[in-house]
Amino acid sequence: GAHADGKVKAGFIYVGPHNDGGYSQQHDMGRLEAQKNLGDKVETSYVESVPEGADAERVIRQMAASGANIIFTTSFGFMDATIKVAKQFPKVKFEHATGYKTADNVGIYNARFYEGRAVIGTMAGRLTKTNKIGYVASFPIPEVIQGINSATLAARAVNPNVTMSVVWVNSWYDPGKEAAAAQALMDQGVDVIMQHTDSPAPLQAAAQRGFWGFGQSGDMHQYAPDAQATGIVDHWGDYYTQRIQAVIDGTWKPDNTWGGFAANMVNLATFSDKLPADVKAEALKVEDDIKTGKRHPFQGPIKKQDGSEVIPAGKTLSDDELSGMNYYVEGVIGTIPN
Amino acid sequence: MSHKKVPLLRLEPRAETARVMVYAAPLIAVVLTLIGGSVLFALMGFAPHVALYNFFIAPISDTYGLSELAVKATPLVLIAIGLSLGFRANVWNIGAEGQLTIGALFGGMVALALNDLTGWYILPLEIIAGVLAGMAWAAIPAFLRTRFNTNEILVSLMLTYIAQLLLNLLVHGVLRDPAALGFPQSKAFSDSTLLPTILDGTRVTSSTIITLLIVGIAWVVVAKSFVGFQIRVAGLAPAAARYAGFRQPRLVWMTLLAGGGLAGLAGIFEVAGPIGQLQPTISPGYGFTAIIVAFLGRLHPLGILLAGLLVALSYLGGEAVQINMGMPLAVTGVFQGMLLFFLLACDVLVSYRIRWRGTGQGAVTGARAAKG
Amino acid sequence: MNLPPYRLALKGITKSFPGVLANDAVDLALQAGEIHALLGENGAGKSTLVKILYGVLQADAGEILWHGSPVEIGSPAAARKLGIAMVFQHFSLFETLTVAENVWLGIDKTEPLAVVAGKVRETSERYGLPLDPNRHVHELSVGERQRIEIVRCLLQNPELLVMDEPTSVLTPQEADRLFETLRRLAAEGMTILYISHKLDEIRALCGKATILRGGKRVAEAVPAEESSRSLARLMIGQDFAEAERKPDEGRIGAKRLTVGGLTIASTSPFGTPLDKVSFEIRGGEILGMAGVAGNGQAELISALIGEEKVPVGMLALDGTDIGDKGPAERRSLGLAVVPEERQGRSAVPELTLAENALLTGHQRFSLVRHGLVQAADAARRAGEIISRFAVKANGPQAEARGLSGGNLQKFIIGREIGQAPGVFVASAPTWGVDAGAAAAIHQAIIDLAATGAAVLIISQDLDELMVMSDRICAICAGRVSPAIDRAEATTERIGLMMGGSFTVAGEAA
Amino acid sequence: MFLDTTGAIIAATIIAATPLLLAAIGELVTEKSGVLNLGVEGMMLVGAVAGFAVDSAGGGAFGGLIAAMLAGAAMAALFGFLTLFLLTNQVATGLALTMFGTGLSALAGQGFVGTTVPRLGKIDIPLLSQIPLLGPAFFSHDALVYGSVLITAAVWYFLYRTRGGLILRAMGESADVAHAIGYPVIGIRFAAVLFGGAMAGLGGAYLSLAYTPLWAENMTAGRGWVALALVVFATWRPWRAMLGAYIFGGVTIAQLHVQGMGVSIPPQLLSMLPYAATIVVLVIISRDATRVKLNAPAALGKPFLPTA
Ligand SMILES: Nc1ncnc2c1ncn2[C@@H]1O[C@H](COP(=O)(O)OP(=O)(O)OP(=O)(O)O)[C@@H](O)[C@H]1O
Ligand SMILES: Nc1ncnc2c1ncn2[C@@H]1O[C@H](COP(=O)(O)OP(=O)(O)OP(=O)(O)O)[C@@H](O)[C@H]1O
Ligand SMILES: [Mg+2]
Ligand SMILES: [Mg+2]
Repeated sequence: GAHADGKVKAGFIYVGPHNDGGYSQQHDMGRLEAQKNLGDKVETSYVESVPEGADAERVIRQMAASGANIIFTTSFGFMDATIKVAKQFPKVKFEHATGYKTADNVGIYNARFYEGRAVIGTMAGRLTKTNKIGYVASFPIPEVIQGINSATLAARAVNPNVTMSVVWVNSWYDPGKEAAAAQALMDQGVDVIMQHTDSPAPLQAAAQRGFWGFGQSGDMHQYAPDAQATGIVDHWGDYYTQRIQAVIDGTWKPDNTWGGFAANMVNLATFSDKLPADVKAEALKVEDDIKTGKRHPFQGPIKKQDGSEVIPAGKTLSDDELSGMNYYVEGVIGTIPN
Repeated sequence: MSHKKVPLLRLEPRAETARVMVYAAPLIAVVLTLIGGSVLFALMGFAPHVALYNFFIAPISDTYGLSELAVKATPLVLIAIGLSLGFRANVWNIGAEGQLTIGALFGGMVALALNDLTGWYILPLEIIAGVLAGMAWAAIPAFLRTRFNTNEILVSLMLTYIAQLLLNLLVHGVLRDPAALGFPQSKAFSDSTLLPTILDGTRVTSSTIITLLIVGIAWVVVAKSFVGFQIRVAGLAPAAARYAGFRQPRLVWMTLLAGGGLAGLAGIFEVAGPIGQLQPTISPGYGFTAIIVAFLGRLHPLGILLAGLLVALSYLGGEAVQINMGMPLAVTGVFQGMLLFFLLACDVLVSYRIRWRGTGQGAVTGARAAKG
Repeated sequence: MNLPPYRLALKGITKSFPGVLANDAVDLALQAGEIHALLGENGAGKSTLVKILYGVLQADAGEILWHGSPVEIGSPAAARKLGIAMVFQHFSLFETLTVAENVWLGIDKTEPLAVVAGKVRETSERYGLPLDPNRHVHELSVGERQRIEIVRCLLQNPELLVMDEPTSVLTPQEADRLFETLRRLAAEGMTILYISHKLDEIRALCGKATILRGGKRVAEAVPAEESSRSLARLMIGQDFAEAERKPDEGRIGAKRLTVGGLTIASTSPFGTPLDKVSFEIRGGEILGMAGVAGNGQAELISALIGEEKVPVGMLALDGTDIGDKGPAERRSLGLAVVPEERQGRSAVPELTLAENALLTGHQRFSLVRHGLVQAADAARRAGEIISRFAVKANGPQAEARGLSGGNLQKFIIGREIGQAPGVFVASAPTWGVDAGAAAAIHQAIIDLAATGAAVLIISQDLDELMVMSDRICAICAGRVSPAIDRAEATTERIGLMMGGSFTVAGEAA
Repeated sequence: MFLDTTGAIIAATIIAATPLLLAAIGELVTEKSGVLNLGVEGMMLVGAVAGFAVDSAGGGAFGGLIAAMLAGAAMAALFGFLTLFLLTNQVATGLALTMFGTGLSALAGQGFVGTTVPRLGKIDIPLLSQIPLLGPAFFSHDALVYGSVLITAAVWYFLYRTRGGLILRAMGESADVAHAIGYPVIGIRFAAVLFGGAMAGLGGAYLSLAYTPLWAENMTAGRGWVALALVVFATWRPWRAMLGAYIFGGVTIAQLHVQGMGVSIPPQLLSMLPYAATIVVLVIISRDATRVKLNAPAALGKPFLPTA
């Protein structure tokens, strides 16, 4: 379904500013990468800071009506709006990130960020001197809990004395509060900071004390070149290129993509020059093992905090079990709110 | 303190409000905005006429666009009407956003509780729940102001944050749809709990009709009713209201409850209308924008209706220039601010005449004869 | 003419406000050591003229000569620098600041506050105007507040002191003391420009008078050679009927208003609580209540209006206890109360006269039906009031703020009297109102009493009380004296009562 | 360990409170002059971006702070022009200023996303910073923290110990009286509005240069509104504004610590705490109507037109 000028139009809907330095910016970089890869075959556009309310449906519809052939709606809150508009525009392809509802012309995609967290968890287990790792978290949804658990399991695999302290800041992006949360964790003896919020503030806070931190969403190297051990980078460029190419080729089908290292959807950020070589080597090995399937971040035996076993030795958690994760594994301090 | 110089610009009260200016002022403001906007767009490297077309014309050039204008304007107008009653009485409820949120939350909870039932009574029930919840949230500042003399601006504002956190807590918790894989959203509302659309292929629901009705009622209240008169007196001269025996606390309660109730109504209209479920974000700041709408409409129901449409259009326009021209949202934010400033500033012409230095002002020295 | 130049001369001062020519080519000349009166009806332009003189307003045209040379007075600071000081008609004091701070703000010398405080104490003592510089203004009586204004002026050793209606808030004794001070200042060479509606005072105090009418200077007179009535005639430009009270012929009817042991705290933190206030008024009777402002009048008025409820047994109207009834209910029972604040309390400046008629008249004029305002009826009622009380206004749709003080007061009195109340209470009904309008208001009240209504007039103006009242009492520090018959009342005796020398029945002396 | 943690909590509280304090002190002065500017959030954002821009363009931290104050003041000048000269409604104009500031800062900040500047440096006060507990808590901060306390003291001194302060308070008491005795009401109020804007800008720059040295859209995240609440909370008293800012900051920091210790209370409930606490204190404070009346600027929000 290309246009008269032979171009396929691809639209993107972002929940934040296109240059938020975090989640939405990574999607926008993916868009630009696809644009670069596909050249004149594609024309892309975006709408930024779309509220996850009644406005989303109108914007998506507007995008569809303005001639987009494929539309990527990049936040969970756009799910139902996407489904509704898709019904009205059966010829337009839709791709919704992080959700679970599909239709004949709606595919879904997400990244296995927890794979990255296994890598940084391993590094944190090695880097901590106090055996206390801190985690600045946004909202208690499965994706975030997966990350906390994955990191904790990996850290304890290399350093069984490690505990993980979690502070929920109840926001995806509030630099001030994220910084304060990281400070609070460090004041309580934590010396490695992880985060599942989008601003570089926790990383900067760690850097200020000379502690290690890990970036999130994008490469935050430039914010704290020494302190960012590495980070988890969302990488959508390949995926967007493939999907738009499929539209160009007329082979697009709704799909459910949940890709990690292997699919090149999760990358590691620049490693700090200050990082001990062995830690870096070990990290790269974990990445490689996960990529090649030699290792699964949720490899049994896995125990919950109360010591009960979720998954016995020799087994791994299924995708369904992962999607509904609502417990902490052993080593995480506290309980999940709610 | 030095010798007073004749100021460059000076306002002179008109003996009577200028009828012409009542209508001309907004037009002047729009013209100024078009000029200012053209400069802004040109500076940002966008063709001004294309941008202005996309801002003001493109969004409403088809029926669907018009219907979306109604969808966007409905909550703004509804809330602004409620707030304007309070503002007239010097009751400063700036927490409509919170009252909207609570209305949506409790109305939505009723909808969810009755989600599996069918019956004509379900929608009225959830709407009533939404209105009552909005009122209850506004009752807190009303109570604290009448009982403890506490400033309602701040209480209602603080309650907005609390309302949003409460909604967030519940959709992450007890209201979460178990099938949503842990994501923060409720079950989708069933058809019997959703407002039916009244125009095929659009999202316009009876909420728009009800809003128009409420505009009409508000007009009667404001312009014709004794209660409206009491509210006006309470705002203009509280001592006169006390003297006349218009019960101040009652007016505070009434206007806050009206404001909260209508904001709550807007909230339930949103979730039972275009949104269709409970989720962490319900309003993109309608409660705050409505305050400006109320003032742009000069606290008059019909003015508010027009102001609501204009402000709603500026949002649709902001989306259109992004999609069609790739203009960043930040530019449209600046443009919107400009529009508001011009509208507010031009209103001064209604009650004042602007005098520049040199016109109509004589110095004491020099026995120039001047006519009155 | 080889006389030294006038200390101050105004030539052809013209000032217009939208729709009004407030000063129309006014001339005025003042010499050293003279006390000069500026007279005129409400709205004649007196305040406007002195505000121009003091730099608060700028004239549209005209010339100011100070010691013979033209000057430009761009601001009050400039006026003060020349040696002009002014006491305003409406106090220009900041309530939450102290006396010393208020004075400090009003003078230009940048001495430290402590020094100013010392000077305040010293000057106030020297001129017999005692003041504590550290008290907050809101704690002070009206008389004390005025002292602040005067002391503030005196501290600048001005050559010209302008006073706009300074005595309307003073007891006769206080006023006498002020006159002494003024005479002394004049004797020391100060020029005093004095505005008042109290013509007796003018005749006693001022050597010369300039009379304004409709913004124009219409005459100059030597007050001592005129009668109050002739001065009033000059101001108004025609003769007017003075209010007349016929001798009491079987007027006194049944008790209509009974106040018994009224004891309430003040709602305002700086007010005066009422202490066992008791009096009663019969039908056809006018009771006058004298007192210096700030002695509980505000609280009494507020309690009578019903803004503040009072315990059972303290307030009865025609035998019905009204203590727990609100203002509207009391009004429908036939109680009408006019407080002294016109703009903002008994009338809303921004509203039209028709709407102001609605304010308190909605019940007894039945202007509301099914919750809706009957605008046409309200306009008709307002029109009636306007014509019956000769209110100068552009009809019922004129905004209240456009009326002069006297005309608005006539409208308000007319609105209340028009509702044919059984009990009528008015506080300072003719405060700041010119002689013609005052006479009209007095006559209307007298006529109302003649219909059998009970009337209470609370006022500081003893002349007014003497003319109107059957009996006179005084209020002081929240207590009300027993009433005496008018025949027994003398200025001295009432003055003493206003000062608190009286015994209430059942109390030790 | 306990001492360290306590000291650290206090230090974090002070840091979290500093942007609030700066903005609140500015607004306090503005309101004392009788003008209500609800645009604090917008002015903070513009200050934050201006400070960051100048610092990253090589102007240095000091240059950034100056720029932030100028930018905040420029926004305030816009507000002042509209409300004082054109008599627009202060509430509506303030809200519009926040909308405008949000857009303007986003536009101006586009080039700065993803960059950082050196964090405003800490200054350890000699000797004092060595004291256990107190040292790290109070005497090891960046210049702006000390600055905010000095500004509070200066504002207090100005308002209650100088003639200029008395004049400013008089403006808030009654513009008509002030005008009658000859003060240029609009000029003085305009100056107070500018000061409020400059302080809001400084508070914003504290976020973008010291607290989290970065620029992000909307990075003030509602702190401007909290600053507004603090002014009333403080009944327009500078030291109480500081106390209020520290209490608010303290509650915010404490809830993070509570979480870090593993106490599981829903974060939303904890996040409500500062707001709920503000309401409670507002109620307690305003019960004494007399006190509030004495401190509240009587002319707050009322338009003033000088007769000429
Ligand atoms: N600021 C103003 N704006 C418009 N009109 C004004 C203003 N001040 C005074 N006027 C009008 O100018 C005229 C003269 O007013 P002014 O106050 O000088 O009278 P006055 O002689 O002092 O009266 P009074 O005896 O009641 O004090 C009146 O008609 C008044 O309504
Ligand atoms: N320069 C200062 N340094 C330290 N503390 C001060 C200073 N100035 C005032 N304080 C104290 O800080 C507290 C708050 O001061 P603020 O001026 O805000 O209120 P206050 O005038 O003392 O209040 P109140 O009059 O109600 O007692 C008071 O206890 C005051 O004495
Ligand atoms: Mg006068
Ligand atoms: Mg103090």
